[in-house]
Amino acid sequence: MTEQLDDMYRDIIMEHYRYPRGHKEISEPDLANQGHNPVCGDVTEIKLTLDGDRIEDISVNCVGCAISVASGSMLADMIEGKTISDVRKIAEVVRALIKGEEIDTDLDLGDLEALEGVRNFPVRIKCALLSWTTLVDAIEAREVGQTVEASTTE
Amino acid sequence: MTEQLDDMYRDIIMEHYRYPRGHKEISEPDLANQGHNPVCGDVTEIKLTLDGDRIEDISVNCVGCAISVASGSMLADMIEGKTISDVRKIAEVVRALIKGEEIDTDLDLGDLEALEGVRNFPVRIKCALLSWTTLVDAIEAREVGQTVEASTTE
Amino acid sequence: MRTGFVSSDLASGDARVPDHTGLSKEAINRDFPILSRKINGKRLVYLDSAATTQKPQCVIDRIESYYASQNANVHRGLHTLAEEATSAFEATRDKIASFIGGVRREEIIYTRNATEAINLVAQSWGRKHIRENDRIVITRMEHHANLVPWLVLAEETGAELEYIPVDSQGRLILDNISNIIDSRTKIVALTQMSNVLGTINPVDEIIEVAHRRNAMVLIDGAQSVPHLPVDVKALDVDFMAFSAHKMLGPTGIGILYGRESLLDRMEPLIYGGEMISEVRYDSADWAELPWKFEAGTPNIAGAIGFAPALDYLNSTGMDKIREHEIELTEHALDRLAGLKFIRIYGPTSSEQRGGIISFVDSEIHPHDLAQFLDASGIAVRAGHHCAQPLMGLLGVNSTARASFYIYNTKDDIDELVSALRDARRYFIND
Amino acid sequence: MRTGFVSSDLASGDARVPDHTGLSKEAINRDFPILSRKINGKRLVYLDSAATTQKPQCVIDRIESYYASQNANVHRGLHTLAEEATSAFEATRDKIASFIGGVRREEIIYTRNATEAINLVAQSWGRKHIRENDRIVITRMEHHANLVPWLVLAEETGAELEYIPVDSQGRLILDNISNIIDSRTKIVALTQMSNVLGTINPVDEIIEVAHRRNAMVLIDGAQSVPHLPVDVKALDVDFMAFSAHKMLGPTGIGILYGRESLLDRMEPLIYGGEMISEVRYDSADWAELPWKFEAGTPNIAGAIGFAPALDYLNSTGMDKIREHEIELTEHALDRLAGLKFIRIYGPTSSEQRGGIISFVDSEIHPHDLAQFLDASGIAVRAGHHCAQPLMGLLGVNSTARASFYIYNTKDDIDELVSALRDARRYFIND
Ligand SMILES: Cc1ncc(COP(=O)(O)O)c(C=O)c1O
Ligand SMILES: Cc1ncc(COP(=O)(O)O)c(C=O)c1O
Repeated sequence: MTEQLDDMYRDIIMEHYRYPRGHKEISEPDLANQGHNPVCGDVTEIKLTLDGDRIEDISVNCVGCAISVASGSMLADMIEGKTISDVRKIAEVVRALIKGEEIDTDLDLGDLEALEGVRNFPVRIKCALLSWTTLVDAIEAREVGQTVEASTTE
Repeated sequence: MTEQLDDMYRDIIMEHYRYPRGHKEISEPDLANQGHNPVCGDVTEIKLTLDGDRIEDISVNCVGCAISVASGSMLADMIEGKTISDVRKIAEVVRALIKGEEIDTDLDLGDLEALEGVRNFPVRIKCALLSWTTLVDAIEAREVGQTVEASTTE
Repeated sequence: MRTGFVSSDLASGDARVPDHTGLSKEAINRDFPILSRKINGKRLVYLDSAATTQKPQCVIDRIESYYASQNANVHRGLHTLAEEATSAFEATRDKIASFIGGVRREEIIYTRNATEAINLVAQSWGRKHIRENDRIVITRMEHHANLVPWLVLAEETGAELEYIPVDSQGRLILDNISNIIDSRTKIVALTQMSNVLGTINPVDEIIEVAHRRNAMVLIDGAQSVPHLPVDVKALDVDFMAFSAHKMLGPTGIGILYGRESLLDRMEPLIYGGEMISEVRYDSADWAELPWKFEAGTPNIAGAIGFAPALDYLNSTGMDKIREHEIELTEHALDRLAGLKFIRIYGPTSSEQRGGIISFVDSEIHPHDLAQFLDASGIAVRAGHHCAQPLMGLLGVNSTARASFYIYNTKDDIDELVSALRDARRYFIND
Repeated sequence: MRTGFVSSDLASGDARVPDHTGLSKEAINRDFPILSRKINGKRLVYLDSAATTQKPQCVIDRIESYYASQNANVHRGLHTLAEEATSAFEATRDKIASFIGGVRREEIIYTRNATEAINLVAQSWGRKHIRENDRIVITRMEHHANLVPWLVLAEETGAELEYIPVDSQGRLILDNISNIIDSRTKIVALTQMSNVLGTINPVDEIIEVAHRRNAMVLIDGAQSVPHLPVDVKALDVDFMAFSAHKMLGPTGIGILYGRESLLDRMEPLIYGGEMISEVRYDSADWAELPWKFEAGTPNIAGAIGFAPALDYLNSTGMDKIREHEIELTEHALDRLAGLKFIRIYGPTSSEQRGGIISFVDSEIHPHDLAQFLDASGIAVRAGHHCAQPLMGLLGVNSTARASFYIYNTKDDIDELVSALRDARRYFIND
């Protein structure tokens, strides 16, 4: 069963955890949100600038466990340069992957594939989803012309 | 175990149940009270006249199960002609007998001894006590110069 | 662990299905260990299932296996035991949601019992929505659990408590229903099956009338959910309450079903751990449904042990159970009609009633009768059955009550009938 | 049925008492079946007793024997099963009354858990006695169960919620106590032992101050009653709440102790069967104590299964248990102090604390740590332990927590310490 543990804490996850991408400041973001997981107190802050519908720059500052930090780092890696609608699709696929649900896609998830090990640890699913939920909430609020104050995984 | 049943429903109890003593009307009682057992709806009405401290006449009208009716009938039998303080003593001994508690007494309980079979049936103890509680409540209220409206076994 | 009937046993119609109900004596005796107990030297004839039902071995085993190998507090635990306990605890919720017609898991709240479930609605929903001069409608045949909370709410708020009357056969009188459920009526709360009379109420009709008036409807399903197929979606009911212990499950677990949109806007009744999302020294936010209403460590073993009870009922089939009980009830009504000294309350047609029969002997007090029956190994209840006001309507102080379930047989009823005759000899030399 | 230790095992000081505590490994492994479970191929090291404790075989057996041979609804039943169930159900109440110092049975109310017990006081007593500008005093180390109900009550009534502060070692700061508990203070509610820090609070001192101000005191005994000898009469406390599941007993049973004179004048929180003496269509009277507060069918199996847990604790001896836990705690503090990367919260002296140790690794998140420990068979909890505001005070988002009980040994602690080292290698190549 250390195998299952190893399957969650894959090298690639530990790598992102130790050296998280997107760990910077964006002073004038077009979109921003803070998410937290009240169960463990993990917090993530996401900011991004847009060029039309395309994500120009993104920062993810996440204080939390290996899984939530790595997932946020991979998010930053993955969505830079993508359009808003791409991001929504990706987020859906990532959610399915993490929850262990079947999903039909030809999307190349790259490093994100490594998150599939989380599915064996139900309590950790929220950790892996934290940054994604935070981002998607911000996007959805923007679409109806609102801004969000904060998101939680509860 | 029909023995235990027979031990509760002794002939003497069934006799009192079928032909309850004190089953009459007293129109101008010196003391009266109505008692009921909300668990089963049994009701007893006790009235008595006094000659000084001595019980001159008593009526017990009890609608209920064999045990509560028999116990009320025995009460009527037992206390006619006794003083109030005698009655209190008797009531205490009867209570102990029914509950199966030790009590040191040389009182001759007569028919009332038959109630001891009730101790094996905890739920029926309230039935056996109904009339006694009703009477004692009335006496105690009188001693502090009050009258009671009704008593319950709860 | 045994899991009770498997569907093939039922479908095959073979030797194990003698009563045409799928409920063979052998299976029943194997599955319900208490039935092999002797009471006063006699075989136990348990006719008190309306009070609480007996438990199949699979339920007992599951409680044991939980404590012996999975015990942990639920939610938030990262360790293996906590994950296993949590997933079993939540899996029962899914089973319940599908058992009552496929509602959402968020709509299933664990409580201690049906009583608490009804109180949750009366207090949380009621205090928010009931005002002076509003109307609360219940019936004259309610169990105290579905009467006292509304009595208290009416008193607190100044609302009117109105009763749907009951006829001499123990059926609701609905002639005047659209006057009773009027435009001031905010909620109608009624039992789907009377625990005294056995009456099955036409709740669908009443729900329709109530909804036309924009009134909510709470169904007390404590007696119906265990004995009838009940589909809350088809009924379109707003709230429903029932208890696990009356349907083969453990004690200490009740269920409130509530429409998500209603539960969402209700305040919790109990505050503490598990029901919060965030707590600060000066404020707190509530958790999502269903946990908002489940403060503190729940009855984990109770919830987990309820799952095999539902499996047992499902694999037997609620239709079969209903059929079986109709058969028993007809037999009982028939046999009891032969006893001239016994008076029966409630509807005479088995289609309008469940397997609950209240009766009195013309001369023997119900307490004495129950005591005598117990000496013969037969467990019935005697008293007001938590429906004191109804007793007044029936013109009695108490009744004896025999109630049936999955494990009862016609033999049980025959033994009851014969013991009722013996009682006459014992008490009045009849 | 096994009944755990018999006193002679303990008194004799023989080979079964290696730790000088009467808690031999063999007896423990025999008595707690879950301890022979393997987790991820490793021996289970259960260090999460502050969340819920494991159950001895005698408890599991009693629940089984109840369901398999005595199951019936309690109170009012005349038949044998009902009488047996009722008398066992009520016998547990007597045992509890004597376990906490010999109070009256009327003063022991069954609830679902400690949380509900506290809510009963906050809502029933609180709503009656707390007015605008009154003061409610709690501490900064309370579990949500003893915080949120008061927060809500303060908001409802306009009362002030005042906190007794906590120092850097996790002890209450009492210097200013007679200003905090002032003449407007109506109730002081505090835990006797912190479920995060392990701190044992000087409740006697606080009770004295409170009573001088005519304020009531509620003790949250959820962590203390299972681990310390507690005598509510000697403490002269007004209310105390605790949970069976944290002291070897079943889930779904909590206890409220309350002074009879206070309980007598409190209104019920839940209305229904069993809690009434008489019900009419337009009014109702409540039953006597303790039943006034126990509406509906209770968790019968839970109450009955709690009795052998109390027997087990009694025959082991609460003093011995405390001694054993001091020994474990000292060993743990000592060994953990050797790990430079581990920071421990709470008092450093084992006399001032119970066997609950919250800690963090300087670099590994508590969730990751707990997950890793689980892979080694070690169950600890990670999170805010239902004390979110306290986490803020400690300057962390969450901690890992190891907590001990009767069945833990020094070996368990040594395994924890060695796994904490392994975790460093695993996560940060340390
Ligand atoms: C100090 C304290 N109070 C109250 C509680 C609540 O106990 P329960 O969940 O059994 O209601 C707990 C248990 O987590 C606790 O540790
Ligand atoms: C119709 C009805 N409603 C409510 C209840 C209360 O159920 P519980 O005691 O499980 O809360 C009962 C059980 O006696 C019942 O028969």
